[in-house]
Amino acid sequence: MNIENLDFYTQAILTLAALIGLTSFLMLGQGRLLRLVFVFALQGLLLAIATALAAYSLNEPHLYISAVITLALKVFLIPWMIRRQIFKMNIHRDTEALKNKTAVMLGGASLVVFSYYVLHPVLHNTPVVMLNALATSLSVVLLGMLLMISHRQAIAHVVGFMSIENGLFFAAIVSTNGMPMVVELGIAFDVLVAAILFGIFFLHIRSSIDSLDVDMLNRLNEVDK
Amino acid sequence: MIAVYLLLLLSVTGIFYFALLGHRPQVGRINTWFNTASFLITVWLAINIFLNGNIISANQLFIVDSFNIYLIVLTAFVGLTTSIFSDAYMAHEKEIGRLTDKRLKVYYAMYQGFMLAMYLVLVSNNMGMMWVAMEAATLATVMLVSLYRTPESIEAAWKYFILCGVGIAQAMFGTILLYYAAIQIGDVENALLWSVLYESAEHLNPEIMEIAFVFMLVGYGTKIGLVPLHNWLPDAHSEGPTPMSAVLSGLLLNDALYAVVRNKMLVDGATQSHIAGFFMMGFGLLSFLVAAIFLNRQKDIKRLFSYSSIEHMGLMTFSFGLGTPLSTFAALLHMMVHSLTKSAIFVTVGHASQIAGTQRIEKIRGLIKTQPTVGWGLLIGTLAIAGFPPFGVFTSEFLVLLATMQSYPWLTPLLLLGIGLAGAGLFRNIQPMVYGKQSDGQLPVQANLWPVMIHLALVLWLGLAIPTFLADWFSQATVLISGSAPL
Amino acid sequence: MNWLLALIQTLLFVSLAPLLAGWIKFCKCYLQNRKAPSLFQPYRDLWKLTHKQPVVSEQASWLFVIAPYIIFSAMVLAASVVPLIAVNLPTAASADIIVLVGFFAFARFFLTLAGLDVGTAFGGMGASREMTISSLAEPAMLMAIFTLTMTASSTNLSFAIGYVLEHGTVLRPSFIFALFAMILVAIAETGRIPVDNPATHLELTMIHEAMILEYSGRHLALIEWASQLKLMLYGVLIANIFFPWGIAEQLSFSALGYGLLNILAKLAVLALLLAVSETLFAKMRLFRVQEYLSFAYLLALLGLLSHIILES
Amino acid sequence: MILFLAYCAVIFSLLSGFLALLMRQRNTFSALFIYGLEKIPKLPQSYLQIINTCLSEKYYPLYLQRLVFFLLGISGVFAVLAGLSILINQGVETDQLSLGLPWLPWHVRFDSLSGLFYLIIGIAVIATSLYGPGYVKGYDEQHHPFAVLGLFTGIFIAGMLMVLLADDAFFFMIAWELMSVSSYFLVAFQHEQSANRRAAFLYLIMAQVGAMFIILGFGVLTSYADGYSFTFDALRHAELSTSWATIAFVLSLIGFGMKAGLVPVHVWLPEAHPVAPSHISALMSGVMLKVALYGMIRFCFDLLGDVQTQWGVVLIIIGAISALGGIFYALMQTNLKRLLAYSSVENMGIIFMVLGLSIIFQAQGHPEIAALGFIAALFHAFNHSLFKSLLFLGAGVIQHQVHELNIGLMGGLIKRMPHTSKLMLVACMSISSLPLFNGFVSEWLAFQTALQVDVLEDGVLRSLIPVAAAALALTAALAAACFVKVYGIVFLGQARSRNSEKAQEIDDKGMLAGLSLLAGLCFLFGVFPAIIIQFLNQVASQILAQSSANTINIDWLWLTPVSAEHASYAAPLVLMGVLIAGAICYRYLRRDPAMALRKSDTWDCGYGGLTPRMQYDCISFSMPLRRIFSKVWQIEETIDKQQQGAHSQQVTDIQYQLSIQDYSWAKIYYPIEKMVNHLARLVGRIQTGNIRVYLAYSFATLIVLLWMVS
Repeated sequence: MNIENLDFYTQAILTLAALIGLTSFLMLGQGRLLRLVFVFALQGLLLAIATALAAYSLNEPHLYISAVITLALKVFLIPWMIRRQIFKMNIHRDTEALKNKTAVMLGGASLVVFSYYVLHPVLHNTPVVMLNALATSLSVVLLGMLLMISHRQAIAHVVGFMSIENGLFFAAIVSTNGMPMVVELGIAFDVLVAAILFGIFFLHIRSSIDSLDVDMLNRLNEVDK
Repeated sequence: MIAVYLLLLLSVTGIFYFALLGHRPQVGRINTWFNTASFLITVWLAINIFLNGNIISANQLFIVDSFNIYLIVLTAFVGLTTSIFSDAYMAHEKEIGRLTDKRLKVYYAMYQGFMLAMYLVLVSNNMGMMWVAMEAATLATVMLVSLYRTPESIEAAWKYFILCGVGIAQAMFGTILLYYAAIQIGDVENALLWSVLYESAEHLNPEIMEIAFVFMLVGYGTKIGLVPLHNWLPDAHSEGPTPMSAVLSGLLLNDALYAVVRNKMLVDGATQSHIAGFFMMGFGLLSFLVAAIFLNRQKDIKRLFSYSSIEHMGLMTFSFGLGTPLSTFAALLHMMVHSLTKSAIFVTVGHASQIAGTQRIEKIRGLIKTQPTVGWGLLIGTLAIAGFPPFGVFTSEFLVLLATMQSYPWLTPLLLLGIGLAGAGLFRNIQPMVYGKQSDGQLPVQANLWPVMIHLALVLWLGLAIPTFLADWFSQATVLISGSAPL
Repeated sequence: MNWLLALIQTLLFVSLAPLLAGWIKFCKCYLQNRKAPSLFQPYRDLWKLTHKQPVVSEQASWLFVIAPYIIFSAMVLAASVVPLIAVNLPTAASADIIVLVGFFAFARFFLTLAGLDVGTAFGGMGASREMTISSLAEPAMLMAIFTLTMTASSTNLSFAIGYVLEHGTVLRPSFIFALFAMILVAIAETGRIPVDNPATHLELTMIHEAMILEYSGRHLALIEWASQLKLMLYGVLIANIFFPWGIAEQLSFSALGYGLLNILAKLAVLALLLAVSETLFAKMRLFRVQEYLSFAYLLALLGLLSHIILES
Repeated sequence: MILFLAYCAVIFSLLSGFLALLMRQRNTFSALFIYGLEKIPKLPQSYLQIINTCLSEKYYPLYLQRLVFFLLGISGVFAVLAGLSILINQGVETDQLSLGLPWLPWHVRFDSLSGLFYLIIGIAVIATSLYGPGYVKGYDEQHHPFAVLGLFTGIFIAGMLMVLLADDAFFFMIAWELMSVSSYFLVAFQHEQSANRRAAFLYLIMAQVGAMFIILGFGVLTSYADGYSFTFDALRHAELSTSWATIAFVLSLIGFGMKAGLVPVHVWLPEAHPVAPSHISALMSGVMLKVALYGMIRFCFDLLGDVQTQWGVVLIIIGAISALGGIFYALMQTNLKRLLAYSSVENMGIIFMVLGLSIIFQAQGHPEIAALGFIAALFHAFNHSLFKSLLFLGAGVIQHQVHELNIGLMGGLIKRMPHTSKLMLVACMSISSLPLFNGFVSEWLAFQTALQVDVLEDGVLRSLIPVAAAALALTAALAAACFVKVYGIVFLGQARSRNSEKAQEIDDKGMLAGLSLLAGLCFLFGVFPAIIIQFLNQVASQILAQSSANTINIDWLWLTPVSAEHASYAAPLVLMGVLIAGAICYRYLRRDPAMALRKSDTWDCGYGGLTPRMQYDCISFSMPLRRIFSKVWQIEETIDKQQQGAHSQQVTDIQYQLSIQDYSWAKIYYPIEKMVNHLARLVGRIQTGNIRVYLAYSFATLIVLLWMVS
């Protein structure tokens, strides 16, 4: 079945899914921290819209709450905090030269394919939107990990981590119309605390190795020099 | 059920109390009191369970059954004894000025927070909430790992944070898939309730459940410390304060494994196959062997024992994966004896490193001469953890070996190799620390070794005879997990 | 009656031993164109020695003093169990051939200890070499014996001999091997040329003499007598096991007398052969003895295997 | 009732162990005592005196040690009683203790096999407890706390006894490991020298690995037993296929062989035995190895049931290697206790060899001859426990008096330590299997068994067994050489060091009593072997279900395996003969008083100046054998001469160094160690310390798993 004969909600969700996936790619290729954070905020925004949309069309009121939470956390609070950190540490100018960017990009693309390949046999008997949405969110999660693997800036790691959270959240919204409220609140709380902790850690790391390059965090290892 | 609420409430109050008044003198004592209270509550709970059987709270949010009750009591108990130890330990740390009041505040508050998370993981019937609690446990302990603010501790904490965060996120994805599979069979309200899912496990979509289990295994497995996801574990154990290492090894790993097993029960029900078991066996065996080899190259005493933790968690994962009644029984027993023994060992290790003023193995010598109690405690504990009778660890390892011999005889040589390597690795490091001439500059410290003695006594008791109520719980849990009772 | 006979046989054994030694000397001298001492010279020597006052080193301990008596009585006991002129004597049952080897070991044990007791270089040297050679020779001897005992399925000497007797002259390859092995071992064990030279004193090559260098008087007499007994024992073993014909089976006077003559004749021949070989061969270097003995061992092994493979 | 005796033995040994813990508690007791005085004021003055002396600084440790060893002795007595009574009324006692796993209480079974080994342990323990107090007096409490020694000695003995009682795999393993671990602590008792620590480490690791093998052996049986039950009854009825039975046998052989010290897994033995306190090494070498033998017999004959020929062949070959290897290495040792340890390897080798013979005959369907071999093996085990304990205790006395274990530095002790030297002479004669002593009888029986080879059809076996017998003969001869060297160098000749010049006879009666007990038994059972052999018959009839009553007919005088035609041995007659002959010539030659001995200098060939350094010592004594069998050892021999003068003809100084290494180290153990370290280095590489790599790991894991499930 092709996209014409789907209802508007589904079309919109699919579009959003595509956009979210796109944002992940943008982050993956992004060398400048400020832009990275900006794209992350964008992803959060798309997520919030998706949530609100789901809440509206499936009229599940509790999704509004999570939409609001998402908006507050992922679009404003966390990006703002990270920005502050970046400016405080005065690293908003330096860019990270990614090694073999194209390879990473191709890897990301193949990850998307892979997530479809994984989920396809599973979801054959479910509406296609589920498949696409889940596949997208899975690929967002994987892309987030790839982001963390390929970037050396601690900030980038945080952003990757958060985008993984986004992926999860999106999956929860589209596939299951959100988790039970208690769980959602719990997740939101965890994310918040995590963000705060990251803030603290930047300072510590900065003070200990006076840089945020995680490759320099390699005192503890098991390799014989 | 009130007991459960009381337990959680107590820990919450603990958090706030210490967050505000954590700098007071005697704070360690107070922490001990808090834990004593929770321990008593859990005992009360246990008696309830023993008399009236399993309970599920009215809102179905909490469950206490024969599987988790003994873990709850164990958690409370280890929390208690460790708090006794940490009182003495932290006092000494404060003396030598490694810690300030502010950090002590954090320490004690987070201690309670960690206990809260542990209890929550154990009692929660809602898989989502279990996940939340697990994440909370990570967040609580991260601050403790970086308590000393040394570059190493920061680095360790960061790795711990990132790796476990990512891992736990994957577990979340698994949970979402589980939820998804659950709502396929209707009943959206209780779709995440373990008790409900366990009843209707066979209706769940097997493919989805398999993928979900993969995510959960990788996610929670990171916390269990399965190779190759284990890398955070030695760092976190070795750089944090020793009481932290004790509870990490003794409790956190157990609870992560507990979560995996809970999910495995659902997956097995859904797939009616042994695939989850195979995954667990593979990971378990790999972790067991690799950790056993790592034991042979350690220079830091706390790293040493954190690798031994990985090894034992691997063994447990393996024998849960085997899935026969015998092996399941063994694994349940091993969870208990391992956390008792390991936390006891970390207590002695903490004192040992304070005696020598360092954690480097080659700097610590002749403990028996400097402070016989610590030396013997360390030696006996190591014997116990290396699986020598009459300590309980031997019992479970014995059962695991026999169970393996019954189901997969060709795997036994690997187990044999692992146990031999592990024993060699432990003793080639421990023996010179305990025996021989003491290295200069080693001074006896004011140590409280009651926890060690109690723990080892318990482990000894479990090795010689398993008390009836415990045996009942174990066999009920075995029935729950593997379908039939051991023999 | 039987016990009395056994006693007589033993006494005969003990009394004839010096005569055999004398006879060997006699033959050797004859073969080497020397004027021979009388056949009874060994008796004279023993007599003289027993009437001399023994001198004992201050370093010596009680063990040094009692060793000769133990050695001698062990040999006498060995003599009592080996059928000389008659089989089926009661003493033979009290100890079989393995015990006989045990007796030799017993004597050797004390001889070597006595050699070590005084703490001279010579004593230690002799003891060390004696134990070395014997530890090589003993297994070879046992192997040779096993060949016999497995054929007769008995380690009891008189039964074994009886078995050989009643089966008449059967040409057994195993016995031929065993015989040669036995002879080689006997030469080594009794310290004859080419392994050791009984005629020497104070040479760096000597073995037996080195151990008893400190002995004098009656002690020396006992030890000499014991070694003569040992020589005769080996001779009788070889003679009666491999050529048992003529030994008395029923205890009539004629039979016994006949047996006595027989054994004397056999021993005389064996001694002659020994004398010839001692005249022909020269003494070997110590570290060539191993080759000699391993050859004996090989022969014994061949005998055993040929018994197992060819004769069953 | 009999079980009660057996339990008493265990309990008393444990008691003595825990009593030893009170070594440091003197003050507590005196405090208690004072408190008690207030409570009961009117106590007779005499009691007060007694208690005061007991609690005084000086006497408390002494009395406590005495008491501890006394309890140990009691336990030994109980063990002997239990063993004898079960052997006499040849029943089987079973019981269950409510310990262990919930569905499996500890099963206890006490039959004549256990009884025999109870007897062995009991005798050794009694001797030790007589010997102990005098020996431990030397340790100072600060560095070598008696509490540790006593505690672990008690547990060690209790563990061994429990192994004999165990009737299910779980209880057996617990007891077994208890034995190993406690003896580990005893080996590590004097842990100042790094050599001792190394020995202890080696011992512990090998013990653990061995135990694992044994567990696997049981595992094979359980997986065939009905209901996965670990009780020996269930294991007995397990129906195994031939191949699995063989696997089980091999596993158990490795496991028990490691404890019994068979080559090449013997290496812990010569390291551990020398460093333990002497009475402990006596127990370890004299008794613990026998417990390993017990395990082997129990597993192989009792649990596995129908034995197979090739097992016997394996046992014979391994036994022969161990026997020869053991004695060859023993010959080259200079440390007395090391030498004894290696000779233990040799004796265990002999025992396993004979056991192999018995297996072969059993499998080939000649149960009576099998019983004969079985009896020979058990009897040799019994004898070995006697004379090896005696030798180790004697070595302890020597170490105690000479402060030296290097044979090369001793000499002439026969004059300074008359009693010890006599007792050790008995031991040396027994172990070099001379007639009239117990070692000879068992080897004689072994030979008799081997000579039954004619009943077999298989040509290979028929040719293998005699060769094995020849190996046995060689072993015996070399053993004689070895112990001539020991006795001759240690006790005879002149002192080779100042220590041995100053050595005195031990003054402690108890130590001598311990030695004399064992020596007496060695002689007794050498002359009247029938006493033990009839017990062994019971064991054979219970284990092999085949009494050899008509194979060996037993009366006090004659020992006739198979038939009187075949062979017979009457030790009492031999004894009489020796006595008569000796007495006659002694009497006859000594009659003339004018012929009394004359003391004079040793004859020095007229050169003068004999010095002790001119004697043969242990290295030179074994030189010819070293030359002949030079391939057996890893010998490094260096002679460097300092020469000077014209054409550097004149040798001023000679340095001689000799080091003899065990091949199995170079060939097996060092490579293993190297491999482990290398492996660890390789595996260490996966932990690079870079977090992105770690993330990549978990990423890859996830991908792979997902790919696997879909």
